[in-house]
Amino acid sequence: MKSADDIFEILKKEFGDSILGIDKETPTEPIISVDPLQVYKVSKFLRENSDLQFDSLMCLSGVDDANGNKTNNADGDEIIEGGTFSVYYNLHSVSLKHKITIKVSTSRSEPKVESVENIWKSANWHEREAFDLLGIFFLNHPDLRRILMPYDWDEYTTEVSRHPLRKDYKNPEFYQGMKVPY
Amino acid sequence: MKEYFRNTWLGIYTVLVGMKITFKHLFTPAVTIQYPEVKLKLPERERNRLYVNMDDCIGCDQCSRACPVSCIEIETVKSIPGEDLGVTSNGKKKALWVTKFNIDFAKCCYCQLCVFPCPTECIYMTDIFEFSEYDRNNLVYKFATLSEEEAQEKKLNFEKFTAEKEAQKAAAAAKPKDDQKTAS
Amino acid sequence: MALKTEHMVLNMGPQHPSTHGVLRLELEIEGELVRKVTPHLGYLHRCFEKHAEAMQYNQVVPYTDRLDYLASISNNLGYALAVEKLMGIEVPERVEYIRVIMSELQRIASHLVAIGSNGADIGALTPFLYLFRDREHILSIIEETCGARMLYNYIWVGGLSHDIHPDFVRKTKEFCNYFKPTIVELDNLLSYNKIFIERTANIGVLPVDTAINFGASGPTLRGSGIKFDLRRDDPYSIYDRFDFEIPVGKGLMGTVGDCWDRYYVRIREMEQSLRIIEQAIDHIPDGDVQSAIPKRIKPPKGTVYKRVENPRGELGYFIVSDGSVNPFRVKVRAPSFVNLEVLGELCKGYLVADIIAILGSIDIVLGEVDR
Amino acid sequence: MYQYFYDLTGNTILATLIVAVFPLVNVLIVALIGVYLERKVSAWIQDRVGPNRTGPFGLFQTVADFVKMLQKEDATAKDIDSKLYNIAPVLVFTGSFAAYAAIPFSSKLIGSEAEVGLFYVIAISSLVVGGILMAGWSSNNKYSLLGAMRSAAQIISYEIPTAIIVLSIVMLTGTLSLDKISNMQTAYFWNWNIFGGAEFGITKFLLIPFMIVGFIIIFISTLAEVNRTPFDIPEAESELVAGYFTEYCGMKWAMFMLSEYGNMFAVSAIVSILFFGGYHSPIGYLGNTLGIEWLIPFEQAFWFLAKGWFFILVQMWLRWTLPRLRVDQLMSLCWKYLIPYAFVNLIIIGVISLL
Repeated sequence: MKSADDIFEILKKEFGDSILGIDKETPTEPIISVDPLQVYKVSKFLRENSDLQFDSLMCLSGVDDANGNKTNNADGDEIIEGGTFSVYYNLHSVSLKHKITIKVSTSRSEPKVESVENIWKSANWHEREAFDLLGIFFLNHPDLRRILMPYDWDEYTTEVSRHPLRKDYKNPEFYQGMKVPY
Repeated sequence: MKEYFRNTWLGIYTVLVGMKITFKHLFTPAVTIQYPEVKLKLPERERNRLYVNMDDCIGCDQCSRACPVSCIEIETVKSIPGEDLGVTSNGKKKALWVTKFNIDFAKCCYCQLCVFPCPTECIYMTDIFEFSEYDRNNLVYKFATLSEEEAQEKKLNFEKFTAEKEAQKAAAAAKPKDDQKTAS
Repeated sequence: MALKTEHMVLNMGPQHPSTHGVLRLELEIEGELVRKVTPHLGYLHRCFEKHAEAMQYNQVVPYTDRLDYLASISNNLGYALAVEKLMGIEVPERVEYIRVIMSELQRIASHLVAIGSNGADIGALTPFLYLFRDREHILSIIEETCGARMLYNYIWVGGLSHDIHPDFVRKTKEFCNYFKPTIVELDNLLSYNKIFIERTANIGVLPVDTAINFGASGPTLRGSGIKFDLRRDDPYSIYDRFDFEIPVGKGLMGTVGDCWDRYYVRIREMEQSLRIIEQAIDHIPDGDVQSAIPKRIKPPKGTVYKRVENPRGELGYFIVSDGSVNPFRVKVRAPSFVNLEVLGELCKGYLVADIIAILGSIDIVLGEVDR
Repeated sequence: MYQYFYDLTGNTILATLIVAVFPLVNVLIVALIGVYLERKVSAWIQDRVGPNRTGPFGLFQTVADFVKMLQKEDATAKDIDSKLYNIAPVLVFTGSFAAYAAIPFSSKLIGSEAEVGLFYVIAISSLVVGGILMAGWSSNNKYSLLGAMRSAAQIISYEIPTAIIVLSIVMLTGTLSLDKISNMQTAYFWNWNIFGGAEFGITKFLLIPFMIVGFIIIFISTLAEVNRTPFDIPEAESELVAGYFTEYCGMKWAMFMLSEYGNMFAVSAIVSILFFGGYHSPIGYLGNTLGIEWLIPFEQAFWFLAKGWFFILVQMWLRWTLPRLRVDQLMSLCWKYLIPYAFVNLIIIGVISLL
């Protein structure tokens, strides 16, 4: 049963600079932030290490931090430039009964995160959903396709309305001849 | 070989047990009720169609703000000081003409979030659940008691009243400037 | 020269009598043997997460009802606990007791639908109607308390929308005594029926490591023999005060972790829920259920992940709040969404008829899968 | 009966027509009451009320269904193999209706006293398989093809246990003609084959257990031949939507339903003839006691229909209790359980009949 600080110490000792820091003030749970392209190695370590044993990924959620600055793109829609997307991994160890949250933030222009699919199989669909709704690319994911939105959503939508959960999302006018706005 | 006979015996025995139970159910009376003739008595906290008691409504817009699907539209017009709008049942003096109070029951999700914040408890849920329509627009219920012309007339009064007030204010603003001029 | 054979792609499409909602399974079959199953989702996607970002905290509760519409009380409970943990609200005892009783009643009602439709998929239509007759009792008890039969909007952040109805306690006790013999009847009619056993034993065996690796939870995980129940291992509200054991698949009729085990775990779980209700029903303290409800819910800036034992598994809410009145991001970890991933692994090499039995035993609800 | 009408009318064609009309009327009545009874029995078993809106107690429900079927537009899928598609329902119906030629409704009312009646019935009822395969293949729908393949395997493999049990009965009675078999089980119920046949003596008591086993086997296998639960795999609602008749609607679909209920009655008639004394009443005839000679055939017809309907009710009762078997379990049940038991039963009955 390890507290968040010991886990952070172990990770810091193991990976050095790719662990960016621990954030304890914001309420309810301390969050360890990790460099997006090292997340695969860190997760493999988190799972294999004998006194960590995080064998079940509870939830993987992509969040649009919307911390860029607002500008207008070519055809006048208001979009957010810069800023980050972050992906939170809530991990839990069934055997040792401790929990930790890992945060990874990538830039908004070309969001790339290492996929943890072959460490925890349940991440497969969570990552596909994060890609589908937010547009975060997960490198070497077996089949990164849309999962919830219709498959041909890209043909009918402009750049701004491609991923619905982005803060600057705008409804497309028509989808296959059907009027989208209610 | 033993497994073979056990399977046959289990096969026959469990089928007969199942049949005994269904045979027993052949004679138990039906549990279902004949809906249109026999109606189920609904509990009094039932949440079906909303009803707004318009003479209690003070047009405070609390319910339309609380509604998650925003299916309540209210438009009000301020009353001129002279007019008397009557008093709500719990003694509050009404100050706004409610010209439009529409609830769109096609969008309403019957979550009862609008009933709690209402100060005069004029919006509450009845237990009527058979109000299906052929045309979706008929599901938009208009609760406002003012007819079209009255609403127009109230609006005109109010505009006229604000125009007069504007004029007086302008005049008042103009007057002190003269005083300053006169004073300086 | 080998005969060139091609797999026939059978489309168990969104409109099919036994896919528990609008799920499309693309089966690659060879004769009757299924080689590959690829589920296609998204037919019931109603953008719950986008809606939640535009609503205030208390307005999201009716939306959470519609996630897993067969167990809406535990959806509300999960969301309410998450926001309460974020704001650090302490809820009075009476609310805790009523929440436990209500979510256990809801668990029984949801298991009744799960077992009924699992039996109907395999062909036994009569138990389905008997179980719905029993479920009617629970729905009328809840309807008397909060006015709605399925989508309650009952558990709010910090309390409840209505206090329990005066004869709620009497009716629940009546239901407990009424329900015990019907479980025995169901056992004889379906559980030990040779044809039902033949159709479900040794079918869709979920080994332990794939279960944990795929993050399966709830009866699907416990069917494979792992004693993991959030009410016991990660206790929330006041579950640690009641003693109940966690039924686990033991492979009575075949290997551990087959369809029959998952089905049987659900029946024993219903009995355990009855035990919890009987322990809780007599000690409901009095008090005001709406005392701890904050006038204006404005949680501090931060994130929270709270999980609850929904009848289908581990339902988790990950809420990011930026200090304003509207939640910044609400992510729902739906148990059916994760359990459905196991289906691809589970269905290799079985017959078309088994796919239906396996899908019925995993018990998914598409409202929760597609959000 | 043919002779009676031939004397009446004089020319052969008219007489055969009248004789053929009797079973057709019976099939229609069976379908009419069968559909209604199916809904009512399932309702009572499931604590429901069942149809009660059309006419008193919902009696005209099947008539309403029939009218609905009539006025339904015969929508067919785009590229179906139209010739096979149209022949299939006719073939399936003739397959099940032709079995009535040899079935004696009463001593007077019998289609053709063919010497090889039983052999003819088993042969003709496998015509249905052809029809089902045609329906499944021609409706150009994967589910129908699957359903048709399953039902072909099922009906063919379940004919073997039926044939073996029929063989054991024929060994006992010595004749293949259904009329003679039922005549052998005259008078009271203890003379029925299920209780060891007519002659008194040690063989009668020895036969009883094997006759009961024979009855169970033939009842199960005829249940499978008619595609009734727990063997309704070809049209498994929860897997194959509706199996081979998914693409049919309107009158063509009604033909399939008609043949299903016709088949059900034919099958339960055969079982009652072989084991339960055909048209003989268990407690003697009123006609004899009162001395009215012409009443007996009507009484016999009544008892025959009563036994037929009793078995149909048992089939319905089974349908609403049991889940459905899988295709390979169905095959293993037939080949690994029913056929071995049937053979053993055959040998033992053969030995006993020699005593």
